[in-house]
Amino acid sequence: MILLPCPWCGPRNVSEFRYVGEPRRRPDVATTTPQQWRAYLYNHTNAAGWVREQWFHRTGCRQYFGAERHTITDEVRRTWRPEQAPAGAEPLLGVTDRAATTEAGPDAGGDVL
Amino acid sequence: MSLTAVAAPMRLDAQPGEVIERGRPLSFRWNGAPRVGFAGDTIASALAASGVRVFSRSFKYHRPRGLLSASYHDPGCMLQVDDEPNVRGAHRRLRDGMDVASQNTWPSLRFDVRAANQLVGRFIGAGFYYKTFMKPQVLLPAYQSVLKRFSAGGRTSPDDPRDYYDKRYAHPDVVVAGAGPAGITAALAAAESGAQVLLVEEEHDLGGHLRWGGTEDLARLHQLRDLIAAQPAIEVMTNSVVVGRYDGNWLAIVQRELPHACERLVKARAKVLVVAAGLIERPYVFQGNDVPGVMLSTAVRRLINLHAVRPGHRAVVLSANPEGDAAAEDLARIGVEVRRVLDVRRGEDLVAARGGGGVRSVQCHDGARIDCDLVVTAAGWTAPTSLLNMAGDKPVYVAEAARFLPSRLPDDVLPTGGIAGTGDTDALIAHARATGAEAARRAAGRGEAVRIPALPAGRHPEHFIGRTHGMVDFSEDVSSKDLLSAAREGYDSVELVKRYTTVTMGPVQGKLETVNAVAVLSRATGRTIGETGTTVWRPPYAPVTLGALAGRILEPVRYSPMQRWHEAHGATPLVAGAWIRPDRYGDPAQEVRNVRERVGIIDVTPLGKLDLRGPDVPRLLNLLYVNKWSKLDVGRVRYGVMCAEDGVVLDDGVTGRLGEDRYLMSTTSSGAATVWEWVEGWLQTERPDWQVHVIPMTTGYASMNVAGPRSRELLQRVTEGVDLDPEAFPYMHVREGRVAGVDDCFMWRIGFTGELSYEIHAPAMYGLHVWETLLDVGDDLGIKPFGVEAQRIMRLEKGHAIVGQDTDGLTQAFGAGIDWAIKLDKDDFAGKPELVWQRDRDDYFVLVGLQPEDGSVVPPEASQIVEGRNVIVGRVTSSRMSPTLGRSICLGFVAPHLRAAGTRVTVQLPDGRRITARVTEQHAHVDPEGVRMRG
Amino acid sequence: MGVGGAHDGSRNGHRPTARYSAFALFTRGLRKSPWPRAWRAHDLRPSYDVVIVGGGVHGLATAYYLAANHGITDVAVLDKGYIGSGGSGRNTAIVRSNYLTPEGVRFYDRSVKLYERLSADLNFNVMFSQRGHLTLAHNDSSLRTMRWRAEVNKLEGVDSEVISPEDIKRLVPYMDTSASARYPILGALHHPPGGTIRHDAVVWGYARGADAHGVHIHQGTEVTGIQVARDRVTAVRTTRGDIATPVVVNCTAGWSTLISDMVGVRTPVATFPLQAAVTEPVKPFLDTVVVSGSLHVYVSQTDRGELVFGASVDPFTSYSMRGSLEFIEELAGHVLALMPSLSKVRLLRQWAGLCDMTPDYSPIMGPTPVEGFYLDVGWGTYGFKAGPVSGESMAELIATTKTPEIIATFDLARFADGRLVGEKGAASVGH
Amino acid sequence: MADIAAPVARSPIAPPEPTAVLDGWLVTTQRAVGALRICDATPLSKVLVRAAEDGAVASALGVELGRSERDEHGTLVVGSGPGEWLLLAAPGSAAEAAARAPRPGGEFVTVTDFTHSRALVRLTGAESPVVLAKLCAIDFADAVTPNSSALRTSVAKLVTDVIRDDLGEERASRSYLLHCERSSGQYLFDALVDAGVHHDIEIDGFTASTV
Repeated sequence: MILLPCPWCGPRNVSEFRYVGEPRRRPDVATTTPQQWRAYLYNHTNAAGWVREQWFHRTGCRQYFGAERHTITDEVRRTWRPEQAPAGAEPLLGVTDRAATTEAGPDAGGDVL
Repeated sequence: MSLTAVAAPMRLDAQPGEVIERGRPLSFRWNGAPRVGFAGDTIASALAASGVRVFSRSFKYHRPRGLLSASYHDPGCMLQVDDEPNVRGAHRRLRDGMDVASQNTWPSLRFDVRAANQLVGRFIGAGFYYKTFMKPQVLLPAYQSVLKRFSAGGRTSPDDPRDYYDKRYAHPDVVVAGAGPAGITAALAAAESGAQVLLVEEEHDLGGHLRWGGTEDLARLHQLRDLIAAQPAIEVMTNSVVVGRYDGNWLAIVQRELPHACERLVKARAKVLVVAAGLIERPYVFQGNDVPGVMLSTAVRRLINLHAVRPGHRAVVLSANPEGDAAAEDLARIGVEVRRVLDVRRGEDLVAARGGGGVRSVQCHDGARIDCDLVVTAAGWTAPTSLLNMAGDKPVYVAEAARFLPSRLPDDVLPTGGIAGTGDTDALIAHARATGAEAARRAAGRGEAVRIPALPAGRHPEHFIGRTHGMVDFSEDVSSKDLLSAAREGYDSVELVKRYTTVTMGPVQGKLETVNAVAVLSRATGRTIGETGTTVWRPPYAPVTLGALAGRILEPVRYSPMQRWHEAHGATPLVAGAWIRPDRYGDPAQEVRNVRERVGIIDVTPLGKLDLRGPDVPRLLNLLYVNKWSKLDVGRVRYGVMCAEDGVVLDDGVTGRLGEDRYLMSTTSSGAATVWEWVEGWLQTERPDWQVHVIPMTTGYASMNVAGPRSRELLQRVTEGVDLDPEAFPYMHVREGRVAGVDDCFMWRIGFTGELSYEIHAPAMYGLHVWETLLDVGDDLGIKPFGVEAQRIMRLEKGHAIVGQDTDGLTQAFGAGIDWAIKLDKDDFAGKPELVWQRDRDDYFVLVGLQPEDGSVVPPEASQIVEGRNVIVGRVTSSRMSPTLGRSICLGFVAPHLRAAGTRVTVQLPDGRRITARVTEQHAHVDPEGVRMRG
Repeated sequence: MGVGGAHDGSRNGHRPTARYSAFALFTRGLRKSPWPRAWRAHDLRPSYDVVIVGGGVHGLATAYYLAANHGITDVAVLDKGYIGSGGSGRNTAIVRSNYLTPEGVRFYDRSVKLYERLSADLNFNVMFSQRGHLTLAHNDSSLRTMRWRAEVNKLEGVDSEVISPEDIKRLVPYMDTSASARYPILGALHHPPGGTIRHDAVVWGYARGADAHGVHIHQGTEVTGIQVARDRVTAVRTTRGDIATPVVVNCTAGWSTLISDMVGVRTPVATFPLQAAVTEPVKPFLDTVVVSGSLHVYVSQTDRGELVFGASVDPFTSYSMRGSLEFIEELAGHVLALMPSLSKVRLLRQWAGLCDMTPDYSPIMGPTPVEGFYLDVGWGTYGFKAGPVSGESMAELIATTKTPEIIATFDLARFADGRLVGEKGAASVGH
Repeated sequence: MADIAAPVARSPIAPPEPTAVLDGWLVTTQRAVGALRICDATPLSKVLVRAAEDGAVASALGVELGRSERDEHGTLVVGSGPGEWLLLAAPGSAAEAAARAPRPGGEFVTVTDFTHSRALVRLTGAESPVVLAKLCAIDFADAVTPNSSALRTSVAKLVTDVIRDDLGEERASRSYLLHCERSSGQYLFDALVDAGVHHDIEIDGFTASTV
């Protein structure tokens, strides 16, 4: 269980968080092309090494934040609030599940209204 | 002669370090026959004392197996105890009344028909099954059913109860894995330096090898135990194992046989882990090394000194180290005739052991053949580096010491004791003392580094395999010959040979056999042991019950304030994710009729509800929904559909404007959590400048829908402060007032059921009161509760789609048939570009209403709509028999060329029949004009 | 042009193999004569017609079918570790074809058909046991999805049917089918042709078969770069030297992004660990494969008696294969929710593999904008079961340069074009 | 208008018999005598304040994220999230507590009566950290989470605010308030009782002194 230092709550077990993904800039809706938009929807750098990504503290402060994690060691070397993104980082995006997910688990609400 | 002595012919007189309580005899059964032992005995020691030599049969060749290590990981001693399979008989303490049985025997331990496999051994070497039964294919199942009979495991039953298992978290500064002299010393040193310490020992008592040592060892043992007892900062766990070290020094510790629990999993976030796992004695590979009576020197010393059991009468000892010499001395002391000690350090060796059910003789390197019933080997030690490997270490092989040593570890893991190097007890203790102090310092994150003295690798003969072939993996029945032939066939890396022969993959998990396997492989390939390397050690270090891993059942369950009422009134429960809801109280069709004709009430508390406050809420709604929200007046509600950025329908619901800057958004029950995170995501990261507060209110309100032509009349009897006149409170409006004496209730006029209906949201603490009052006051109007099933029927009659049922993971908004709601002239909203492109494409399946021509047939949901033999052109997403229309009704997807009203489509039913259905004008089957709900 | 024309197809030379059979086992046992190597080691050649990156079931099957079906034998299969060291040796060896989309069903059904005759084709017993496969439905919506799958399967001629809790109890007496269970079982998709296979044997069988046709298998050979000139692949750089080649096939899993990055081909892949675990053996009691999508768990029992467990991928991307405690905790909880009487069974070992997930739970197969660079990636959690059909189709694609119909929907361009495959609905747990 | 009985407020946690109505709430009159006690404190008024993390409201309330303090009215002010405060007050006093919440001009602030939306449980006794350690990964040692600490985390797999609020003379009696969304209240209560069963946990009825 890796520890993720939430910028508000401090270090917590990673199971308290939802992994959101690599932040990507949302294209301008008025001018975007299908290629640009779908790259935004689907593409990842998927790097093996240090990556910047977005997390959500689901069972804590319920805030979105950024993190820099090494995808081979899972070491987290820093985290930041949306307004404190380090230089060069893509802004955090609230568009969390850019593409809809239909995955249903025990924690999903089920199938009725 | 006492009865006990008769029953236990191999029991010795009192030994100085014995752990048995001779005053507490225990009786148990062994393969059905009564036996006795003492408290403090292990099952195996009690059996050995009673003269049992053969405990099991081996996995493949069904060779008889006796004690080997007399420890937890003794491969020959996996037993069935009552309803528990695979009990480690050489570890589990005897309890009165235990029913113990050997496992891998058929029909009996003494006479095992499958032992015939021994005769055909040369034909069924490792991997033989890959080379036969290829053709004909039909033989394979027969072969597999034969193989199944050979399964070595114990027995389970579908009726076994789920026992009490437990878990807890811990936050120690320092965890010490292993409580031999080094572990104890490290724990003491860490505690003295101010650390909170957890000391974990796999055996039942602290002390490691001191326990079966001589007078001096025992004196030291008592001294260390006294120090531990006096140290309040150390929590001691015996019969417990650190089974895993995961990222972030997250440790899994299993405590066994607790007063209240079979096992408990302790999850410890240790600041520093000290690994003091000691050393495990390694078997020697030679012909006959698995014949009962061939034992490790530690097994012999445990039997004698801990359990006062005579391991044999005439012994031959192979010794490569002082511990082997000590075993020979122990044997001599208790009167075993030590017929020869073969000293490896002087070039002496053991060639073969002979015997069937027990060893009868050995052959020595000089040709001598010696009759004996006990062969003791002390060929060397394996460092159980599993926890170090899990921490990223790649231990290096040191040939002079014939062992692996730790190489590089993270700062929060420190090895000490025998696993870290070789030395006399004083040197090891000095190392442990420094290590404990340094662990405490690192845990505190301050202070000056403590210098840890280096431990030498030590010297030990490289004595892994003899001049004959023998067993390497005792639990998997893999011999050195098997490994050799596998390497010759090309399975010549350590991982390939493991996978091909299954060496190290059995219940002992490689602890006894890994290094020997590597030694055989390196000899076969001409590489050194260091070059060959070991397999990856994977967690857990010791097997853990599923019960302990699962712990108590912690699955959150959610109830509405009225759920107990539903249960008391005969509701059939429906599990809907975390919610338990009433599916029906009786006949759903009757419930539907009652709503359509009179009035019904349903509990819809699980509907997601977000209280949205602030001046920028309309902007937020415009961004999230595909439709427009800028001009929603106070007191009005509107239906909206949300899409994800890929244009796929995410959720739907109505949102009402309660006040100038206050809105209440409802979501589907299953989408409540997702939508909340979705909304927060946009606000926190994309639009942080907007002034909106989102307050989750799903269970703050008990929600109930009062539906039916008499609903207004009913509500007039209980509502204060709201004019219910249809002119004053029309359809798609919201009002706040007092219902059933409860203030601050919201009422929405919406019509999911298609009836005149009022959705009442009452503060949840009064939910049951409002519900009971409505039923009470409405009795003469014919009010009856209805469940989720009746609501599903009515919403389908009304043609209301359910997101996730009438849409799927690829349904973009136009495909849901809600073109009227999608406003592409808005500047922006989630998923807009995709919907613009979808509109232009016009090649997608679209949701339509469907009615089978034969109204008596209800095509099951997910029936496919087909053309030709098997071209799929749609599917039924929802279907029910409509009590209102007396015919079957559906919603379904159809291909673009079939979407026009009146089109006939072919539905293939699951039973293979095909029926025709007609595409209807609207989704709604009942009252498409909405007269009833607007009434 | 196919690549077979570049060289004499038999340059690497066939060799006689020692046929495996019960009789041969017997005679060799009598004579105590050892078996020859199942595949050979070679020096790295300076050039090959085809270089396949990844010595798992996909790479080896592609090599085997290139040689066996198309006579293209000047082929090198490179693996940075040992063969089968990636996903091929880490999966839970479940084979099935009960997918949701017609194209998915057809594709995996072809794989099942190839698996059924693979032991005979390869003269290597891969122990395919078609013991049946159950996917449990714990709620209305998953029951609906099961029926959806069953209906599509039947239309494609694949044996699948929705069965009742009573039928499930008959097949699996250990299952808690009571209505009071926290996650009650409402039904299941029963797929009789599904089952398990010995995953390593598939790898070794293909390796032995490819080797017999002259394919070079290079273990311990890591690709460090791929050279591209004028949008064409020209060479592969490895830790053991450079190889000139006009064709490179990316048959890796877990690390596929890194290989694709070498030629600048962007794929919508995210790599997630997938964990699995196995228990100590207990007497066999479970004849079918049991999957619960809602509980994220699947269970089968080996002939030796071990219970093999798998789950859905980890909650966040990672290239770590270290495994986690929370995985086995959750897994055990869900297994006991299904079969409460197994609380005393002990978990013996856990491990992890890497899965390249794509947005639509379907693979990416076919050519790329870089000529000569082919993709066979994005296999998510279902790569092993597709091994034979993928090898067969990739071989056909390389030999003919025409995309076979059976993989046409899995092209890379579908993401930019907005033509996602509809497999997602069925794939909350894809086993 | 029909003749309607006066509404009685109910907690989501079923009160064991015998019961009585206290401050308008149906509560058990059971009294615990043992050292480890669990009490359904849902009748307490709960008010949520949302405002800027570092604005005038924040300074007026004066309670940081992760801390709790009693104000001069005896209201427990909890820094429950970034820009989020939870006010816990005597039963029936939500309106007063809400009215007292600071509303400086110019700042966007929301004050919501949350009483009906949450369940609240109080766990008291020296062994309470041991019970919590079975359900929650947080370190409840004094050095890490001293009295008045507040945090939101997962307890028994449920999102829960845990507020350490020791009771009695010199605050010597270790006590925790656990606060979760209402529909899971019974589940949380049952999980705590289960975790405490081998520590002789007893159910204690709500009294005014529970505040």
